[in-house]
Parts: sequence; structure tokens; C-alpha cells
Amino acid sequence: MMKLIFEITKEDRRSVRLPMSTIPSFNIPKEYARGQRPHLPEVSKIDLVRHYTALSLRTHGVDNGFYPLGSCTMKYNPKVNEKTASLVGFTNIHPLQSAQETQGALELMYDLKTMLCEITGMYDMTMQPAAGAHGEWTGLMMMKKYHEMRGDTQKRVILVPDSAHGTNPASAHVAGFDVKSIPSAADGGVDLEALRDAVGDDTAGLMLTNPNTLGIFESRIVEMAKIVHEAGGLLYYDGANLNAIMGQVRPGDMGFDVIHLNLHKTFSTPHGGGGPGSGPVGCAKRLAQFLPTPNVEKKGDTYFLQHDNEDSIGSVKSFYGHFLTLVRAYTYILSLGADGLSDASRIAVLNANYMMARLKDTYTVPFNGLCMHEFVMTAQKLKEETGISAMDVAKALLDEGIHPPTVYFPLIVKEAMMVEPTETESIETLDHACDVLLSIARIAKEDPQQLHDAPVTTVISRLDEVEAARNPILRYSISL
Amino acid sequence: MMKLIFEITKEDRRSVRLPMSTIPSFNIPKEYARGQRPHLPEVSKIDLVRHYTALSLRTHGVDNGFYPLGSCTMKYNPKVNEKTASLVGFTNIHPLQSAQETQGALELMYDLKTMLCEITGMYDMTMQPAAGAHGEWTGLMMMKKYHEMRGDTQKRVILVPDSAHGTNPASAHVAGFDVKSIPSAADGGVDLEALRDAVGDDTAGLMLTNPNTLGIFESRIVEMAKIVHEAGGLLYYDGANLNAIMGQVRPGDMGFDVIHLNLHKTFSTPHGGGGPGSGPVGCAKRLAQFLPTPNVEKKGDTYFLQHDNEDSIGSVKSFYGHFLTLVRAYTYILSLGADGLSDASRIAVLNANYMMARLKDTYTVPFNGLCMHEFVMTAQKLKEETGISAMDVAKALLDEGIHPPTVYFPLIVKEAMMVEPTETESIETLDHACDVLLSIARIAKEDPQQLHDAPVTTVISRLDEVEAARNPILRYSISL
Amino acid sequence: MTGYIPHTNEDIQKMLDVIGVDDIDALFLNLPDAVKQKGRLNIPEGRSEIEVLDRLNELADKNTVYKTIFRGAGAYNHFIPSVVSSLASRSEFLTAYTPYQPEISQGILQAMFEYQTMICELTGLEVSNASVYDGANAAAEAAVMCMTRKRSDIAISDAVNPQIIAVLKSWSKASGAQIRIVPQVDYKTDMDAIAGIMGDDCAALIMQSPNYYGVVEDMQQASDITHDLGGYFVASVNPTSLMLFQAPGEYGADIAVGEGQPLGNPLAFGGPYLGFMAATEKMMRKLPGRIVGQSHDKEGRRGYVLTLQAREQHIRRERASSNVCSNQAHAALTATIYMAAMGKRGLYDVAKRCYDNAHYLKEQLCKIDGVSCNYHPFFHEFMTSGVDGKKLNQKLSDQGILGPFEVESSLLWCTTELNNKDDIDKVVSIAREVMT
Amino acid sequence: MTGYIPHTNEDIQKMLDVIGVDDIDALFLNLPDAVKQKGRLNIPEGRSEIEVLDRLNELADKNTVYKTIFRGAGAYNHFIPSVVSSLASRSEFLTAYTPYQPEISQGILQAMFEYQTMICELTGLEVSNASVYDGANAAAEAAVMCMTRKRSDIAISDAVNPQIIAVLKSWSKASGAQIRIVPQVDYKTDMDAIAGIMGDDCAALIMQSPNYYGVVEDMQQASDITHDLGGYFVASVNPTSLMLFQAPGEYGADIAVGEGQPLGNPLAFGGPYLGFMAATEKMMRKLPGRIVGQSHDKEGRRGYVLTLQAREQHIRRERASSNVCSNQAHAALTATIYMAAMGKRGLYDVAKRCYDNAHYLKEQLCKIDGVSCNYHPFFHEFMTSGVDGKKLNQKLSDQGILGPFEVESSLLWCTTELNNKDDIDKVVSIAREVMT
Ligand SMILES: Cc1ncc(COP(=O)(O)O)c(C=O)c1O
Ligand SMILES: Cc1ncc(COP(=O)(O)O)c(C=O)c1O
Repeated sequence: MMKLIFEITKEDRRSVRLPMSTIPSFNIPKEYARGQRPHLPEVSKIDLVRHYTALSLRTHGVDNGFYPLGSCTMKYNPKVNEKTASLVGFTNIHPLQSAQETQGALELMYDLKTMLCEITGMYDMTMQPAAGAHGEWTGLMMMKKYHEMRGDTQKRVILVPDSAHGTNPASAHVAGFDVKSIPSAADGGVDLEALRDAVGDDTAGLMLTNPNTLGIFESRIVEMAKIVHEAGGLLYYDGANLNAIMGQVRPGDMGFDVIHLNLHKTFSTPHGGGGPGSGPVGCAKRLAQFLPTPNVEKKGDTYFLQHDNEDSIGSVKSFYGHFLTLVRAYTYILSLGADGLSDASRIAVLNANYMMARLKDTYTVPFNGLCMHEFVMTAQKLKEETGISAMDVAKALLDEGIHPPTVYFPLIVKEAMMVEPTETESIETLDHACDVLLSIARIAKEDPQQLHDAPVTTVISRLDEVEAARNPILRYSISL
Repeated sequence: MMKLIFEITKEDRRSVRLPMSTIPSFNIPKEYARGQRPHLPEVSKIDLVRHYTALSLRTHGVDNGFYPLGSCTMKYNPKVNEKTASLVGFTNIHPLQSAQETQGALELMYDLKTMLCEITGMYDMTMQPAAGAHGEWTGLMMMKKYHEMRGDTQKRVILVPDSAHGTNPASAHVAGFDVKSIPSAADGGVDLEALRDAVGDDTAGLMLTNPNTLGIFESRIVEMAKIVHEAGGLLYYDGANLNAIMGQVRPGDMGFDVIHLNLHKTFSTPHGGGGPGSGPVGCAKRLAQFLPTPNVEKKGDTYFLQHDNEDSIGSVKSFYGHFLTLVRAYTYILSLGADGLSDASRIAVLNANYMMARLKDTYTVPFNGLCMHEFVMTAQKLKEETGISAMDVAKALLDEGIHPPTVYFPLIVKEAMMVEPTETESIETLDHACDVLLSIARIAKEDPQQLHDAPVTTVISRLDEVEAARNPILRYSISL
Repeated sequence: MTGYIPHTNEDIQKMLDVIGVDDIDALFLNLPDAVKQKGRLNIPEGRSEIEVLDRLNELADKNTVYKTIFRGAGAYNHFIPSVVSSLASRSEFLTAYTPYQPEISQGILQAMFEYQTMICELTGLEVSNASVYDGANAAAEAAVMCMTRKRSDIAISDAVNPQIIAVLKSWSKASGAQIRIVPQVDYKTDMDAIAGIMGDDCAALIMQSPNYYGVVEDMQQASDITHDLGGYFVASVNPTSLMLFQAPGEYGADIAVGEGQPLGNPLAFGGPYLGFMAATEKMMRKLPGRIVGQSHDKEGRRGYVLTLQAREQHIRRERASSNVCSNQAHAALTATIYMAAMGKRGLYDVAKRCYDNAHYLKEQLCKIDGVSCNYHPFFHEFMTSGVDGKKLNQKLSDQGILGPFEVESSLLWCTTELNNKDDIDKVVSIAREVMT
Repeated sequence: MTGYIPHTNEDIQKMLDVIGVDDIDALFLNLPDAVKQKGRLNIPEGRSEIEVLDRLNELADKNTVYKTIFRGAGAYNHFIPSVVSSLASRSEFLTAYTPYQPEISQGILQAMFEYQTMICELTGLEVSNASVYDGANAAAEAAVMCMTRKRSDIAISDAVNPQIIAVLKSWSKASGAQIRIVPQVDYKTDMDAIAGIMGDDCAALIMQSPNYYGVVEDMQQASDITHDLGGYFVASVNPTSLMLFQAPGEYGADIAVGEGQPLGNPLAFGGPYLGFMAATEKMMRKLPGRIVGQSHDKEGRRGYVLTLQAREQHIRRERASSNVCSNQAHAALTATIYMAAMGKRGLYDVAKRCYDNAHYLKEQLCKIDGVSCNYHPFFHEFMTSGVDGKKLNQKLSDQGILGPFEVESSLLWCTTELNNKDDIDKVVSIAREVMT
């Protein structure tokens, strides 16, 4: 059993010391002083290093193997990004240094936003939001303000397709909107009729990712935009799926008014075990006045932070965003350039279609036709025939060192497995994963118990998640 | 099976590009041009990263667990050393820049040699040698020159105790000396009588590590020095075991004339899978004139490389030594200081004695008494009783994530296991290793086959080394 | 192919054959022609790594890096042991995502569990989540946790970091809740004003201690007042200060939030940092964001999973009270390793050194004629007035020192363990010069 | 306890009890009193990491770092992709030692096996060891491989890097073998002199190509002459150049050696670098140092082990022909990852860029009145004379450029792929200025 850091703690061990100081000691006023000191770990350097090294070895990342986690764009994270993000000129500047002293940082942010605006077809952009969901909320607050400023106070409803990611309805709700769900049509796209029925005076906007979470391009997007715009609503683009369309089509040109990007997906910044991400929000000209403050601007050859903007929705974060994440995304865009970004999308789509073509006879694909950068397949038939669920397939993949696809999402597909290979994977890797998936389907018929028991090569087998939620143990109890 | 990088190679894949160039292309003269281009790998970035990441995961280092490999001082390698060794001001300076432009590097080398001289009680030192064995050879060449300059051409014999490390006799041989082996006495130290018998007019010197490779301090060292010196010989100190004596006793004070250090052992520079090491050689005043050139010197406040030294044995290496390794050792010495170095030795000795005390009833210790920073125990009795050899014990340790001690060295102890815990290991780690070793001894009696089969948790089981040597396959054959 | 793509032309052809299309363009036929992109994107051509590094180095070099820093105001210049980034930057940690598959993510899950434990220890509270975006968003999420139909307004002290107040105000526009500001007197929250402003219909009071001006507030009193009024008490705290000063759990806070940057994350021009949140057990199921819980497998082996997911957006969708998905996992991991590296005593030493340095600096500055200070208890930041900030900061900058932050016409100073007596004496003597 | 020691006082006491002594001093009673150290070592007290970093930064800052470098002469400023150090610095690689236990060392063993294969590919020879200390020592080890009782003298061209000659001379003092120098004419080995100097009793001829002055030698001819005389032919080569120029295997060299630094190892003021060695299969058992071989386990799985150990010092002791123990494993690992990262085409591009840049530079320089050049084929280094080196280098240095290396009164220039046209044109124009 892997010990917790608290379980290798020993009173009086320590590994870091400060320089001697010749400054006198000052007393802490008793009435404010802490009673008992927190029980932080006390470990030696070598044990510290071994402990967290061991934890790293119990963690699977892109560097360890294929990671086709749908909707998450687990592409290669270039090492040069880490190098640039660790330059002292970036890591050691205080956010409250003057603009004059931080021209390099501001130029980078300005350059990045200019390029992201070009990629998305947007007019202006904020770098502040911390992640995709945060970007959604930010964009929605801008939409809210837009309607408010026009006196459209009845615009309280955000339309969200039933295939949408959970953050979309949640963000709309947190932003104070009512959420109306739009069903999908038989082809997996938004049902135009249903959309027409749903829009009305109260429509503040529609949130959409395109391609949608089924990996299908919403080919009726122009009509959809028209319907929503005619009702006085705005179109919000969830940029999580931008990896499909860079250089092919721009959200701005499709009619979207607001967009957030996930730099930690499309732009190769590492996911860090769950974050930090970065969710810049871009918008059309008519919404630019509502962008959060401060925003980075340029005057002549000088870059500065514009703090004053009366119509802004205000600040959504301390300081200016996840700067070091921006450095990584900027490094990536410079590396790829226009053609590289376009190639990335084209090959991402090629890879997904290739895997789909190889798998669709075995794992059903609920909607026919080509996919974009990802596709959803289902284990439903497999389950009916063999009792093997998407979760079982996922666990069996673990035994082969492959990270499973996203399972049980989107919710509208039963036993869904959402596969996003990304462009950085080779045909050999895809073939291997397909072979493994096909063999799992065979084993499901021949020896389903083997799959129910999976995984067996991992450091631990399936965990009791129900028990964890029923009797939550959320911290280690330090007994002294 | 883990593929070789050549087995994931595919024509035309590439992962690194150069900037465009506007410089014209020049032809390679045909008569000198290469025929067929070498078949270097062609892999994508992600595959490159996964391949070498996977190889790293098949490699056990100090950061992965206890590594009591005797005579190798596998102590904790501080991360700060890696940070200082990667400062651009060190990594990006050309060795042929002027002294004026490299004052920082020269000052570091000078400071380091001054401190190492103080620690060892030597008069001057060279930083050039690349490793311990290289240092031995360098020191021996200085001894040779010393005798030559005095006209003592008959001094052709180097005395080496039979417990010595293989590099000692090998270095002496490569340096052109004859080697005479000195037997050990019953207490594990050099047999004074045998030494007296061995010395003579032809004695160029004695090579010794003290404590010796049995981990025993040669307490008769003063007499030994006298015997050798009186015969006109010199005393060479193999510094591999300096970790036992820093701040306790200095080789110079014991009577040694020449010494090499293993910075990659005592001074915590990482072993890197087998090197680079660094083997500075220090010497008494009367030998200083023979040190290799160039050597770093100081004049006023200025540091410089002294290239001219008529009596020098010459250069033993390109440039000035393993500079980045020196940076690490310097960082380490600054971190520990006088007391820290002394503590390191004291605790290294404590740890070794503790383990010996816990193990000596089970694994025989061939020589009684206390040990220094390491000790040798033997599986001989175990083998007689159970058939389990030192090698079997070693392989069983692998299954517990512990790197085995050095086995079958020193040669004078049958079924030797040489244990060097080092000072950076905690009592918990030592206790765990002792528990495992004791339980292996129990299993040897109860179920020896289990140990013959070990290791079973590793990526591969025991390899056929005989076959490897008989039909050597030393490279992958690239078939096209 | 450009970029990080492994495909050879042959690979592409083979894949197209399997798919059954002629070329890659055919995969994009669903895109309406009308909106399809015609030309290339108007961004520069891709560059080689050599050129990219040149450009990034050029930008980095345009920033002024100070070795000596006397500025805080929400971002603190602490020492980060080398071991922290060595370990946190292990590529397994960096290139993993949210641990949806616990069996191959035990490492990051366990680290998060350790993080939650450390945050509970620091704050003296019972439960913690696995981080939110930053300290300001943590405060806003805390506010949301406290709101009910009946009590939706939030009171916040004017002495809280203005960025937190600003973010809270942005948030409030979503729900229409009002933000009520409790005034400060001389850089300290006016305790006497709390009751009047909160009344009996306020969801919570948010106070910060040490507050924006560095002053250690009377949190016990504020907490008692708030609870008497039936509201929740939310404490925004500096984690380092908790080694010395009363913990939120000790003065009865219901929720503690804060900016975790001081725990091993670099200044980095403002981010990424991390927001930490801890609460009483009662509020557990209201906590937003990811939470890791302990469980066991079939063989009874201890393990960790993401838990209480029923709260989260992907399950609850529009009924979720928070939309957090990606959080600050890696920054939290860094904080975890930092706390483990510094340890109980090391982090205490850091806090005490910050404290001593600041008190010494203030003592010295206040001796200068014309400099005025107040005498509230403080941690490692304090205000002075009477000095010409522009002039002083220019002089300090000339000496390679980043001086105090100008807050209106006063100065907000900060010291950490990275300032030493020589630095401080130098600053004092420059300040003295400026005053004469 | 100071340093990296985990022991608490209690731990120490417990351990002393088990050992059965009163204090740690008791463990040192074997040390003769007469020589035991009395006081403290006269070196400074231990410093905190903050102070250590300050000091090392201070030293690093005292060195002049040039972005633009036109100097080689044995150490070459190549581009090292970020991925190389990211991977090579994985702590498993760094903190392991020689893979004595193959079952837990398959990673480093396989990497060494890949290294050996790459070196064989580069040199066109059949076997390679796993590295020796540096290029100079590789040459010396090669000499030893060639020596026999009857033929112990070694011939070496005067156009070989003087450091190699110097090390060889130091080596020769061990055995008493003579080093015979083959003269150069105008920076090229005098082919006509070889036979006379070697006679029929020389063990080997060591030639370097491109030689110290950058000139590509006629290795085929030298090899043929040497073999006709019954000697071994040892080629010292620049690994990058082998992408363009004849491989040692192609011109019949028996042994190829060289400095591996250009393969991804930084300049680093001269080290650590690595010496590579490859030879014909016939000489396999004479190769010094570590060698990795392929084998298999009981289950038939392919694996790697240190092999041919019977050659080595720890088995053969005073009968070993080499004493190498620790080698340059990590530098070789770095070279391996570098070669894999650059790949067949990438390394070719590097070589060709080096070549083109150097030829362009030479062309431009030679147009300047008063600058003289010779017209031998060369790779990426060449000599000019007629320019005042001191003056030129000072001017270049003022512009942030490290100029050519002064060899007597001439200049040895070098370009790599890191020089671009702008740099080169700038250097040429500065050279022109200096000449007028
Ligand atoms: C489609 C979609 N939208 C939004 C998000 C939310 O992004 P983040 O996790 O950065 O908040 C995700 C992330 O999983 C997503 O896949
Ligand atoms: C006692 C002793 N002497 C010398 C050496 C040789 O040192 P190196 O491997 O650095 O050449 C060693 C290394 O194992 C050793 O243990």
C-alpha cells in the first residue's frame, strides 16, 4: 500500500532551511496567535523525492501512452512550451509591476490575442478566464450585459442542445439564465424545427460547440445562426472543439458572437492532472465593450493594460489570466503557424475518421456519416449481447496501457464512448488501439468475466465509488 | 516486448526542423562524400517522448528507492545541484573563451579545489580526471614522474591489497607499473608483515582506500605509511571511500601523498546510469609540480588557467574536467559546509553499523568489530545450508524494490555482499531493508525455489549472461 | 506535414483508403461552402524551435526581473525549493488530465487527497476541495455556497483585496444579489458597522485577514457578530500567515478561502495561481469543484477517487450550483509538494521570517521624519504614508529593487523570507534620502 | 542534523542502542589518535538553498555568454532541442548507476544498446562500446588497442587536435611507446611523409578528419598506406560531419573515435562530453569500457546486459588493458536522445547547414583584401590568415559575438546551424572594417 505523506512524517524531520537572519524576533500578539500549529508533513528530502516520484509513476499521462479522451484533446504537449514557460523573465515578474517594466509580457498577450482573434474570426478577446467553464460564464455575462444595455430584460433564456457538455447548462445557470434544452435531430445535429420552436422573445442566446459533442459538424449552422439572431439572441461558441476546424472555418464566419477557447486543449498546454487551463473569450465587435477589465491594448509601439471600461462586465479573475499558460499557447502557435494549425485540424479529423472506420462495425456509431476530430461509438449492443458495458471496455483498455475514451458522455447516447485521437498520434498507435478494442469485443463474447475483472495490471483494481460518496473520507486524519 | 527506437522508425518521419536559410547550398566534393546515409531513427515527437519516458520507467535510480550499492555511495542527489548545473552562465560558455570572460567558472573551480584540498589535507589538486579510475591513472602517472625525476628508475612496482577495487591494479598496469598484491590480515586490514616483505627498492607506491573495501578502517595506517615511505615509495589514496571520514581524519594527515576523489560518490553528483563521474586528483607539495596542465590558479583577484608547467605529466583530458559535475559538487559542499560534511560521514558510519548490527547474526560478517560507512557480509553459510547464493539474495531484493548491495566484491570474501547505506537514508528505510533481508534468509530455508526464480515483479526475469558473452549481439541490425 | 504530426504521405493515403475517401478535403464536405475559410489564416508561418526560442527569449528579456522585491498586494515573492518544480514537472503529472479513471490515476488522486488534508490543517476546517481558479473566485464561490432564497446578499469588508471585491461584484450581477460593503477605518474593518449593514437578511460576511493593507483583523469578533445575525462567516486568508495567526476554524469561520500562490507557485505575472476552499463538514455537499475521497478496491486496498460528483456540472447540468470543470490541479500539486518540502517547521520559519522582516522594516521606516504608519497588528504587509511613492520607487528601481505598491497616495509594503537585513536597511536609507 | 540527513536525535539514539555503543564518536575509535582531525574543517559553514543559489548565480553571471558563436576547435555550439534535456533529465536516468542488475535497469541498458547501434551507423563500423571519457581519451584507448609487443609506437598526424596529441603523449609515457608525428603541409597531413615515418614497426596511424584546421583529409589514401605498412588505421572524426562525409567504415578504418559533444551535449566550459569508439568486429574483444549486449530471459523475452565483462578491470584486474569503470553514460544517453530527436534527416540538415554556412562565410571572408585562405575541402571549420585576431575578436565581442579561435597568428573559424546569414554578414563586415 502506498503510504500518504503524513504516514512517513516524523516529528522534527525537515528538509528546507532558511538563511540565518540578523533581524530581531518580534512577538506575535497573543490574542491573534494560532493555538495549535497545523500538522504539515515532516519528511526528509530523499523521502519527499521518492514519495512524489512514486506518485508520478502511478499517474498516466500523454507521455505514457495513447489518451483518446473525447472532448479533451489530449495531444502532445511540446517540451519547448515548458522551457519558454520557465524563462525567468516570465516566471519572476510581479503582476503589479508597471507596464513599462512588463512590455514583453504584454506584447506576448497582445500578440496571442491577435492571433487567436484571427483563428476564430473574432474582433477582440480577453485572456482572463481560467478555464473553459470560466470562459463560458464570462461570455454569458457579456451576453447578459449586452441585452441589458439594450433594455432587453426579457432575454433570460439560454438554449443548449441536449448533446452539450455539462458546463454549458451549468454556466448558463450560474450566470443567472434559465436553460432550455434543444433536442438533437436524427442526424445528430440540432433539430432546426425544435430550435425554431424554442426561440422567442426570451432567447438570450444559443450555446453550441461545432462540431458538436458527437463529433458531427452542425452543417445547418448558418440557418441556426439566422434563427437565433432573428430572435434577437446571440450565438455562443464553446471552443472545446476548435481542434477540428482551425484554418477550415472560423466561428466568427459561422455567425458566432462570443467564443471561449480551451488553450489546454487545442493549443497544447498541458492538462496538469486537471488544470490549470485557460479559457480566453473572444467576441464580435458589438460585444467588445463588455469584455472584462483589464484588457491588454497597444498604442503605437507600447502595450498597456486598459483598466477603464465603463461597460465592462468587470473583472472575472485576479490579475490577467493564466499567464504562463498563455506563454505555452503562444509558443505553440508560433511553432505551427497558419499551415501547421490547419494541418493539425485536418489530421485530427483524418485520425478520428480512420479509427471510426476501423471500429464502426464492432462498436455501433449512432449517427452515420463522417465525423470531425472525434466520434462517439456505443457499447450498447455489446452490453445487450454480452453484458459488457462501456465502463468494462474502458477498464480493459487500462490493462493495455491505453487511456479509455470519455465514457457515458454525451448523455444522449447510451453506453457512449467518445474517442478523440488528436493529430499527434501515428497510424501505428491508432491501429494498436483499434486492435485492442476489437479484441476486447471478441473477449466480451468469449470470456466476459475477464473484462468484468479488469483492470488487473494496475496498482489497484476497480474502486468502490458508491461507498466513497456515501461515507465521504475527504482527508487523512492525523493521529498524534 | 519493449521496442527499440529503430523498430518504431518510419522513413520520412521527423520531429525537428531548422530555420529557413537564405544561404546558398554548396556541393560536397564527390570523392569525399558519404555513400549511404546512416540509418538513424526517424520518429515523431510524441513517439520519441514516449519511448525514452518508457525507458526511464524501466530504470531504477536512487529516486526510486534504497540503493545500498557498496563502494558506490548512492546517496541522495540534491535537485538544487541540477538547477545550478543548468544555469546558462555555466552551460553555454565555450571552453576556449578567454579567462577574463570565464572568471566565474574559474573561480568556482579554484574555490572547489581549495575546499577539496582542505577536506583531504592535500596541497594542490587537478580537476581534470573524468572519473575515479582516470584519477588513479593520473595520480599514478604523477608518481611515476616523481620517481623518474629523482632518477629512481627501478621503482616499477605498485603494491595493491588483495581487497582493492579492480580499477587499482588495472590503473597501475595501464600506467605501466608492475602490480604486487598484498594479502589481508585476519582482521581484514593489510597484513603489516606481508607489506614489509613486499616493499623494496622497486616499490613505487602503495594504493589503498581507507576504510578499505571491507568497510574497515586500516588502523595501522601510520605504520604502513612509514614502511612505504621509508622504502622511498609513495602512498596513493583511492578516495572512493571518503564518505566515511570527512571531517574525521584527512588522507593527507594519514600520510597519503596522492589522492583521487569520486565527486559522483562522496559529493553527491548523480551517477547518470554509469557516469559522467569526476575524479579530481590531489597531492602533497612535493608532487604538485607533476599535476596535469592546465590547472586553475589565482593571482590577486584574478583566476586563470596555468598551461605552462614543465614538469607536468601533461594533459589527461580535453579542456579542464567535467565542469558541470564540478558545479554540482561545489553546490553540495556549499550546502553542507564543514559541519554538514562531518555529519554526513558520521551518519554514514552510523547507518552502516546499524544495518550490520541487525544483519550480522543472519548473514555472516567475515571480520569482527565495527565498520565504517559500509560493510561486507556473506551469503556463504546461507549457500551451504540452502543453496541460496548472494546473487539469489540480490535478485530477491529486486522484487521488493530495493537495489541489491554490490555482490561478489571484494573478491577475497566468498559470496560477498557489500552494503553501503549512505547517510541520507532514514532508520525506517534501513529497517525495511533489514526486514526484507532477514525474511529472504528465512525463505531460503523454507522455499528456496522461490528465490531461485526471483525476480518475478521486474519487466524481465534473469537474463542469460553467458549466452550474451558467447554470441555477442552488440547492436541492432537495421534491415531495410 | 508541419507541426507535431507523425504522418507520412503513405500513412495518409492508407488511412484515406480505409475511410473510403479520396482526400482530406472530402472529410470537410459537411462544412457549408458559404462560411468555409478560403485563404490561409493571416498569422505567420510556423517557425523552427530555434526561432521560437529566440522570440520567446526576446520577449522575456523585455521584462524587468527584480531580484529584490518589496511588493505584495496579492502576489508574494517566496522562495521555492528546487525540489518542488523538479517533482511537479514530472511529465506524468503534467500531461495527465482530470483523473476520471482512478486505477491509472492513483498518483494525482493521492496528491490531491494530501492537498485537501493540508488545506484542512492550515485552515483548521473539516473539508476542502481540490482547488478553484484563484483566491478571488474562491471567495465568490464561497458567497454562492452561503446564498439562500431568503438571504442572497453578501456583505464584504472594504478592506478586502479590491480584486476580490471586483470579482465578487461581477459574480453578483449573475444572480442579482447585492454586495454590501462594510467600511474600513484606518485600514481596518469597522466592526461597529457590521451589524447595521448586514441586518438579518445577509447571507454572509466576507472578511480578509491579513487584509489588503496587511492588517490582522479581529476575525473572532466579526465571526461572532455574523453568526449572531444568522449569517455565514467567510474568511479570506493568506495561507502562510496561518502558521502564526489564528486559523479560520479557531474563530468559527464557516468557510475559509484564499489565494494559494504563496505556496510554491511563482509570481508569473499573475498566474496560474490557485484558489483554496475549506469549510465545515456541514457545508461539504455545497463545496464546488473537484473533491477527492478515499475508497478501496475489491481486495480492500486503499485508493482514491473523485467523489461527491452528484454536485457537479456533468451530472447536475443546469441544476449545478457551480460550473467548475478544469481546476488548478497542477498548481495545487505544486502547493502540496511545497508544503511537504517546507514542512511544519519550515513553513513556520517562513511565516515568522516574513513577520520579523516586515516588523523590522516598518519600525525603521516609521523612524523617518515625515513617514506615518498605523499601529494595527499585521503580518508581512503594512501601509505608510507621507512618502513620494513615484520618486521612491524610481530610486529603488535604479538599485534593482521593486518597491512598495502605491495605493492612492500611500504605500503598501511587503516583505518575505527572501528579503534580508541588508536589503531592508538599503531600502530604509533610500527612503530616508527621498524624505530629505 | 545538517545537510540531507533524515535522522532525528531519537533515531540516532535508537541506532546507537542497537549497535551497542554510547555515541557516534565510539564508531571512530579505530582511527589513530595521532592523525585524527582535531578541529573543524576550514571551509565555510553550510548555507541554505537560497544562499547557495545566490552564490552560484553570482558565479554564473560572471561568465560572458555569447548568443552568437564562431568558435569551435573541439567544442561545438549546436542546437539542442528542448525534448533532449527533458527526457535525459528524468530522475531515473540521472540517479541510477552502472546497470549491474539488468532486471531493473533495462531502460538504461536498452538506451546504451541503441547508442551503440547509432554509433555503428554513423561510423560505418561493426561494434561500439558504451562511451569513454572524451574524444582525446578515446584516441588514446584506440592506440592501446592497436599496440602489440612488436609494434608499440603510434603515428599521429600533426593536424590532429593538439589536445588529442597532448593526451596521447601523456598516455605514451605509461608504456614508453613513442609517438611519431606525421607533419602537415598547409593544414593538411602530408601523405607523402606517412610511410617514411611509420615504417613497418608502427602499431597505428591516427588521423583526424575533418582535422583540427577543419580540413577533410584524404582518409582513404591514409588508410591504404597504413594498411600496406601492416598498421591499424584509427580515424578521429566529428560525428556531425559523418552525415556528409565518408564514414570510417567506408575508407577501411579499423577503429573510429571521436568527441561526441556535438551530439546534444552543451559547451559547458569543456565538459562533461563523451568519447565514442567503434571498431571492426575483429577488434571487438579489445574494446575498452562498458559494452551492452542483447540477451533473453527464461521466458525468451529480449533483454540487455553488460557483456564481455571478462575484458574489464573488475574481473581481469592488473591484466586488464583498460581501467575504465564509470564512463560517460549520461552524456551518451543524451547523445542517443539527440540523434533520435534529430533523426536521419534532421542530423543531415544540421550537417549541411554547418557546411553551407561555413562555405559561405569563407567565400565572403576570402573576398576581403588581405585575408588569405587555403582551398582544401572542409566541413564547418577553416583557417584564415592576415587578420589581426585580437582586434577582430575585440570588435566582435563588443557586438556580442564570440569570434574565431586564434591559432598562432591565424584564425580558426567555425559555423554551425546556429549561425544565420545576418550573423555571418555582420561578421564579414566587421572583418572588413578591421582590415581597412
Ligand atoms: C465541450 C466542452 N466544453 C467545455 C468544457 C469545459 O472546459 P474546462 O474544463 O476548461 O472548464 C469542456 C471540458 O471538458 C468540454 O469538453
Ligand atoms: C573503491 C573504488 N575505487 C575506484 C573506483 C573507480 O571509480 P570510477 O568508477 O569513477 O572510475 C570505484 C568505483 O566503483 C571504487 O568503488
